[in-house]
Amino acid sequence: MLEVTKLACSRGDHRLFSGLSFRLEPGQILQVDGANGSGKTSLLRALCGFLMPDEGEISWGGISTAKMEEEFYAKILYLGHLNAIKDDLNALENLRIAAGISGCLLDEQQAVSALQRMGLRGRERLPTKVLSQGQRRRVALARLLVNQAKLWILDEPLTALDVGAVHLIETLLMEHLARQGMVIFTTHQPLQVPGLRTLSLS
Amino acid sequence: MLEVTKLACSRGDHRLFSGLSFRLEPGQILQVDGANGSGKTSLLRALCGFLMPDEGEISWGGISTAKMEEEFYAKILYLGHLNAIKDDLNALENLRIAAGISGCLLDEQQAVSALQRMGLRGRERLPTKVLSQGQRRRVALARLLVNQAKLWILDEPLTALDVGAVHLIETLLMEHLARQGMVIFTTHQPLQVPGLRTLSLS
Amino acid sequence: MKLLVLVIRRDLMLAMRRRADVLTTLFFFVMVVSLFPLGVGPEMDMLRKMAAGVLWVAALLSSMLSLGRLFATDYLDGTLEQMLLAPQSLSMLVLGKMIAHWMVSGLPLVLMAPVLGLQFDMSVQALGILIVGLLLGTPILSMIGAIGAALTLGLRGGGVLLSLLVLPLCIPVLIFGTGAVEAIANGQSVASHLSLLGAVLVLALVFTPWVTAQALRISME
Amino acid sequence: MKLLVLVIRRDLMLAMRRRADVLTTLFFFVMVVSLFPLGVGPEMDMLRKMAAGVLWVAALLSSMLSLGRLFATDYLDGTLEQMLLAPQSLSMLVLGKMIAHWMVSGLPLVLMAPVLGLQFDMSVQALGILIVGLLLGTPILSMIGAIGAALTLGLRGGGVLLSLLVLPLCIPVLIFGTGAVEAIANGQSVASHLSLLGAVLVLALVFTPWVTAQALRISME
Amino acid sequence: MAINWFKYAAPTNFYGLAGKLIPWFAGFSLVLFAAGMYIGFFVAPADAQQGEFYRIIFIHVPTSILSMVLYMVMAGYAALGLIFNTRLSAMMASAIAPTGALFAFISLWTGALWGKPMWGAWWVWDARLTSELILLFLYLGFISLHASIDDPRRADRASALLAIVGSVNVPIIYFSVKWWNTLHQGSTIKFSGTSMHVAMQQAMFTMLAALWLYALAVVLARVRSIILERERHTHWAQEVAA
Ligand code: HEM
Ligand SMILES: Nc1ncnc2c1ncn2[C@@H]1O[C@H](COP(=O)(O)OP(=O)(O)OP(=O)(O)O)[C@@H](O)[C@H]1O
Ligand SMILES: Nc1ncnc2c1ncn2[C@@H]1O[C@H](COP(=O)(O)OP(=O)(O)OP(=O)(O)O)[C@@H](O)[C@H]1O
Ligand SMILES: [Mg+2]
Ligand SMILES: [Mg+2]
Repeated sequence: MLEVTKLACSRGDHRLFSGLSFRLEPGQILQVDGANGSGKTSLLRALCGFLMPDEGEISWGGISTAKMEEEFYAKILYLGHLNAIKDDLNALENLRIAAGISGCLLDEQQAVSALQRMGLRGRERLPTKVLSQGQRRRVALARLLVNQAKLWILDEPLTALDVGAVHLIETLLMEHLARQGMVIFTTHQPLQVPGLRTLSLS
Repeated sequence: MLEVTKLACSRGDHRLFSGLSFRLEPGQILQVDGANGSGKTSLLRALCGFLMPDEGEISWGGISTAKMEEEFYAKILYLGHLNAIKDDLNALENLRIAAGISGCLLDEQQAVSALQRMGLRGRERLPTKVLSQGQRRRVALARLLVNQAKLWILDEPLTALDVGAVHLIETLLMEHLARQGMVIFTTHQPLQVPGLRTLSLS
Repeated sequence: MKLLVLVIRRDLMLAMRRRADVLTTLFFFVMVVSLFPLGVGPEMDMLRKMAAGVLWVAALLSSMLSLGRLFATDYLDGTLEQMLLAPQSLSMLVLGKMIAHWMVSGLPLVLMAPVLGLQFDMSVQALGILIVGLLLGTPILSMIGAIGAALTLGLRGGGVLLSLLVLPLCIPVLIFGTGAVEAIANGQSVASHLSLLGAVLVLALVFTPWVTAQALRISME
Repeated sequence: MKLLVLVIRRDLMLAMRRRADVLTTLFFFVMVVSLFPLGVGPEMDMLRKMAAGVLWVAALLSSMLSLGRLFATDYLDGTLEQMLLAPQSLSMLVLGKMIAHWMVSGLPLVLMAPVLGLQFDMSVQALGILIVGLLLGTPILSMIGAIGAALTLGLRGGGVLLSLLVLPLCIPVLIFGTGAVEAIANGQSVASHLSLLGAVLVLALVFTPWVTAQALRISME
Repeated sequence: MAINWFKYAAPTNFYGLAGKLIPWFAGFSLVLFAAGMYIGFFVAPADAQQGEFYRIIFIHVPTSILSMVLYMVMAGYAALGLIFNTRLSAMMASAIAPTGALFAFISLWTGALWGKPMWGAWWVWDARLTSELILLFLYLGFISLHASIDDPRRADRASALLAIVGSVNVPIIYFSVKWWNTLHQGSTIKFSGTSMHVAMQQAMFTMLAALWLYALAVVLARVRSIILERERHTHWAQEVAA
């Protein structure tokens, strides 16, 4: 489905990677590996179209993603370094709005149960600015539970999470893969998911 | 030296912890442990005086830290969730200014060698906004190398760092302890430092 | 369409959470208008003549002031990335944000203007035209301003740069708006001024959301 | 003292990193001043009368606008936490930030004012007094504004506090400043106005850094 | 004469072409400038009403006209760059901006100098004057936006969008200002061009041509340095620099 051929990206004068090629089929999961500054985030952002690659092609089902635009966006879920939550809204409102923007309207019950599964019981109606760093990340991750996207693009999803939450994320990834979803992600912490492939950016 | 007695903190209506007591002597290191939202950050911020505890006493060498003010600040180095670096300045300028504010003026050579030890060789003169997440954290952590503070208060110092950098931080902590320094920190990743004590916030 | 409503509701909700910001814009407007008599002196004749101009300039400045926040907060916390990845039309989403911005920062000014106009001893007729002009003009300010806000995203000193980019573009609105009040004071017809304002409003409604969406994509790179 | 120099150098460096930043504050000032004739009409007589008022209000507005950045960016990226933990006097540090702010946003306005005054056909004498007044007054605006900027940090309702506190406090400055120009135009002595401005400046220098430091500590909690 | 335009759309090729053209433009510009000055000061008679002061139009009018023309050219290049993603057009746009701003500034400056003896005031809020001032602001906005963005690609595209929006607005601004002004003040002295002496016209057109060529030369020179800066990591740029 997702196919990357001979991709090359640079930032400033600095060539991050070149000649990068890989394929991702339904049910597959790929970890992008590399030291700090090796270009993992840049790769994921190039996949989303935020960053124009110097060379190479990114295609989805044979069609270039740059041409698909909105059609491609409907297929992906991107979670970056930033949580994309509003400090002044509570977890519930944040989740419902985020879902709405990515095209699926939630009722309150669905949102509450997603948040509770993420371990935020009793914190659903606090403004997110008072939440702890890990709780904020959990609110952002709750989007994984309410989304129909086929391809998850996750940039260090485990940041600030405690051990329990890391296990939960592992479970979520496995469920998604079992539904024939695809995942491409980065992390500096070990993650136990069967069938994990890694792509090293030296 | 640092002595905490019967400390209680609450945020909103929520009691985070109470009756917390511990001592930290020169050469000792303490990891504050607990799930997301258990109050680790709040405890560290209370130590710095950013947060007024409900009850209890924090003292340094027998004197209440609330009364010492600037005198106490000269003894500590705090590194929070935020990196405290300026996007528009480069790593070198950021480090020199941060050091200057905390009271020790650096010449360029010292700053460069600290940054290089943090693995930022060749990145010293890029505006930090173009650096990767991990590189930005490294710039913030470079302050550990150029500071005379006795007590390090580190909130999740390992965020976004790759494996190499985690080892480096372990080394730095051990060196600091060998100099009779003290460390109190939080993390969700395992850290190998001999003599590590943990304090659990259930 | 659902997206439009969602975005408007979201931005209004955020504004209500931070009622302080809304009040500040309004307060700024009131202060600027009230500072003038202090700076210029209390001669009623002169004040009456400058009333429309002062009110319009104050409206322009205070909507400029709140424009900085239009995309900047969404940009900083990563929400904007998610919006750019929305599987619906980005122009629609941008239009929603423009409408919400106007409801929060333009509409209150329009409602406040009559009270301030009285301070300057404006006639009821002139006040009426002023309000109609503001009603047509302030949405244009929000929409043109949005382009500037999108172009200056993430730039240091963005706020001031934003004003530099947007103010020259907004000058026709200012001139038509004050022109209408002037015309009524001189007993001329106001229709032409107001219909020009209306035309500019329609043009802006059609083009600015798309232009702003492009600007956002450019800024995000 | 070293800290003072360090902080001033740091803030100037940050401002200089984008040459456009300083220039845009200035352009904003120019734009505001130029907008008024557009709103009010081109009659020279009226323009000459309002010149000093317009210039002062514009200076007030543009230094207000740039005040937003004074502490907010440091707050958001965590630098302010580190500053509060500095083992030196926080007032000194705050004073450094005020001075840098004035050098970046106040001083250029003062230098630009004569050119704009000419647009309004002001006399050379009046211009001279205007400049002296601005030279004494703009630092006060930066210093009083800093208190407001510190209070708005993170505090709920801070935005309103800023306007409520700062603008009224700045009004005396405005009145003394324009009063001096008025006095010279009417052939009266300007000494009393200017010496009052000078007295306010000294008072502000002594008290505002300390007050701002306290406000910062309150906001940080 | 068949020129392969696409060949010159590549910055590297254009660099060479521009290098060859600049001396010609600069040379002709100098010659015409000298000629224009000569006609303007020694051939053209003093004006009946305005005496010697009027000679400032030989600078004032060409710069005023060029400042407006250059804005449209700049916006045109910006649009080309945005639509076809050609790097050279964006570079041309950003090379034109400073010259345009300079001309707008000179127009204002000479106009103000002239206004003092003519109208008794440095500045009058007249339609042409005001829209020229706003034009200067538009140029400055373009330049500052470009300067504020580090990434050259984003800078090009963002400022191109601004230039296009501005060019749509320029006519609106011009007419709105004109209208605003004529509604309550028509007393501004107008200097009609119809009765102009032939030598005056010759001087003015010669100066116009001279300044055109000057603008071309300067813009091309600026484009060359922009190309070098953007391509500083390529082999050929380093060879050229060495
Ligand atoms: C700061 C002051 C001034 C500015 C900004 C200014 C601006 C301009 C502009 C933009 C044009 C070209 C517009 C067009 O061709 O319609 C122009 C042309 C011209 N200006 Fe000025 N001007 C100023 C002062 C003056 C003064 C004081 C005079 C003489 C009394 C004057 C006489 C002319 C003439 C004769 C032209 C030739 C073009 C024509 O006849 O339409 N200008 N000026
Ligand atoms: N203008 C520039 N000039 C030179 N290098 C740049 C420029 N902009 C970005 N870079 C470099 O590009 C790289 C970007 O890396 P990216 O953010 O993709 O890394 P990452 O693999 O996600 O790292 P991390 O693990 O730290 O998140 C960094 O090494 C950064 O220093
Ligand atoms: N106003 C409030 N009302 C109720 N609870 C609050 C309020 N403000 C903060 N809290 C709670 O206080 C706790 C603050 O936790 P803190 O940030 O200290 O956690 P932490 O241990 O650092 O967590 P993490 O590992 O996620 O960083 C959170 O559980 C948060 O939900
Ligand atoms: Mg990264
Ligand atoms: Mg924490």
